Amino acid sequence: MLQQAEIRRVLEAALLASPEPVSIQRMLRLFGPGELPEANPRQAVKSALAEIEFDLEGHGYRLRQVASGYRFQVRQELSPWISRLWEEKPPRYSRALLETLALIAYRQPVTRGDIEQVRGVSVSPNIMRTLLERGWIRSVGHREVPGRPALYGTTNTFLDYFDLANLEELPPLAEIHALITPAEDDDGENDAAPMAEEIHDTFETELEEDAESGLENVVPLPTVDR
Amino acid sequence: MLQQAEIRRVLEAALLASPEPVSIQRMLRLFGPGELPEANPRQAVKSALAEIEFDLEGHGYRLRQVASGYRFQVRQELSPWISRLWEEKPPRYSRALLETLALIAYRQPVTRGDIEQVRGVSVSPNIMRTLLERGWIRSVGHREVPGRPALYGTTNTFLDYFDLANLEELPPLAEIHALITPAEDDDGENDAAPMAEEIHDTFETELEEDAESGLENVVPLPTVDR
Amino acid sequence: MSDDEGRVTRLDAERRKRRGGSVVAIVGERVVDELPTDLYIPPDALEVILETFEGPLDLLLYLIRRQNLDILEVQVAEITDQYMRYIELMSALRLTLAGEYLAMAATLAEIKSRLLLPRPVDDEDEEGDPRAELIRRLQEYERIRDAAERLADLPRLERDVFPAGAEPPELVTAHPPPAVELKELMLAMADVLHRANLNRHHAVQFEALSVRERMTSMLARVNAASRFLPLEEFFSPQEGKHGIIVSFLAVLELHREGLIDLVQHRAFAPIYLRAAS
Repeated sequence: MLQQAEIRRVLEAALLASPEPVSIQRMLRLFGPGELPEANPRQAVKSALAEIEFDLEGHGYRLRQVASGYRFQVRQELSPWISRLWEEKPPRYSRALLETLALIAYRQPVTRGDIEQVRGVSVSPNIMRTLLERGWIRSVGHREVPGRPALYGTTNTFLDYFDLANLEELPPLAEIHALITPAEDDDGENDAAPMAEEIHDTFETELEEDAESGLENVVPLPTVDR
Repeated sequence: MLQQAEIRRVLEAALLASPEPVSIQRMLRLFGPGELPEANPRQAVKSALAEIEFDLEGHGYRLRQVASGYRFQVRQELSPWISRLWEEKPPRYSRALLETLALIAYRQPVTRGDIEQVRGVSVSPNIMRTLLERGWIRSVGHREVPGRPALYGTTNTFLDYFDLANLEELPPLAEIHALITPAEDDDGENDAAPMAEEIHDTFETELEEDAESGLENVVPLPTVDR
Repeated sequence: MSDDEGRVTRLDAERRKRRGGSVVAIVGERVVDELPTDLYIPPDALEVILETFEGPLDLLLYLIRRQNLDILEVQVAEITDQYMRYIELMSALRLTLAGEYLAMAATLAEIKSRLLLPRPVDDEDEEGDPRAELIRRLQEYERIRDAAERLADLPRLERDVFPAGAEPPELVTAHPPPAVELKELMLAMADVLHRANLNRHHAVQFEALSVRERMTSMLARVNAASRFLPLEEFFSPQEGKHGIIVSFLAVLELHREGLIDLVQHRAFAPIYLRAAS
């Protein structure tokens, strides 16, 4: 069996050598029979990762868990220096693309028709193609209505790209004020917004809390018409 | 002016973020005016690099100077583990090969003809070659009939691989018969085929019972007629 | 999500502009601070402004927010008039005007006319407000628009997040042979035995037919041969017990039917057979 220090060395080397995030599953497969403690190999890997993370305190990079696994990444506060390594500007995305992506992320699974309904304009095929080519969205099935339109959802590649571990980490959607109750605070900012119910398990709990605290004006999200 | 520790953090981040080696020249350009000691900026960078190198003692990667600059590199001795990141999953053996191996293990010594007789189909020479190359079977003699076919048996390598001390440790055929008993009333369907897990569990339990009872319940195989 | 302060993105700027901030558009070197109320705008500047709208809902939201109104307090008549003027401008500038803009104009006009009509007193609930559906759509779109802005602000690869990597070592290419577990071997054996059992059943079932078949082939051999053939030539050990029994039955049957002659010179001597003469 390998020493804990040995396991750490292998893991940090693997994290650096791999061009994409490494899942625990894949880390476990790096070791041969008998190299990890048989009782709980996963635990051994996890505690080695915890040690690695701890040791990087004060260094220029850190261990981060994103959707498809773990990766080392440069600390955010060093970005101003590090971005000087690249001459080219990072790609920019149009509002149309970002709105489409946001709809797919928050309302998945959705069809192109759903997206058009909310945005009020037709979705250009180019946008869908770009999103598919970047691997950010994928077709997850079809809605059983005439024409069987494709349903889209986001991928782990999308989450990895935006430095997210899961959909719950997406910024919360804004709150909606009911028409009958004039909004108390209407400065146009949407700060204390609850999570969208589709993406957050605790939404119902929060609703209950809201009801208790007298915040009567939280209404359920309007659903995308089908 | 940045602290020495700050300079180190920026440099290690840059070395890790850059896809290619980073020259001292390029490192110097990462810093804004006044961030490096004006007297000898190059010296500041170099001593930060020396510190980084020193600190990586005992880690899975190290700082290395190559022609076009510096880069981090995973230590060569970790190659056996790291290589597994790119390893394809090993293919699986065919049903035919496993059945052939099982027959040789339980019915040794046997000829290829014997195996074909029981399996009802011919045994491909590839299968025999694979088993011979893997060192799991060997020719132990010839049957004195026309053509003098080779008789095969298993090897110590076979026993070692399956973690058996000797052939008696193979699960007795009684258990295997027990597995197929449900199908004995036989409508020609294999529907009652138990799951692998269940089978495994059955084996273990029954193996223990066997050990206690001195393997009394071993039933003779249906013999292959010669 | 860690610190994202200090990062100013294009969308930040855009958001500021929408929420009554300073910059509306930059045309060449000139910064256009506000949409002139008299609607006289240098045509190329207006084009830039109008083109930034992502559709009728986006334009409507802009008009509402420009008056610092809450969506819920929309003055439909007022907004409709403004909207129409923008639409006219857009078509005057020959901007490709999506059909959705015109559809929205029709919707607004309809709501406006319904609001002008006297309403029954008891029709006070939300259902009765013709603005309800429009407001619902505006709110829904605004949420997604805000979500898109936040998405754009998230730290992301290529811009804010830089994954760390190092040169991998020289790889050892190993092609591990397939792994086999003992239980797989057991399963394979179980299958073989199971199939062997099935075969036995079938053999018994089709025995009669086998005998007929064997008789035919034996007869063919006997007839082709111009001499006596030793009986044991018809018994092949490879065929196993069943085969031998089938052959034996076939010989008896052929003899009974008078198709062959059996010859034995003395007791325990080899038996020969030949075609019946």
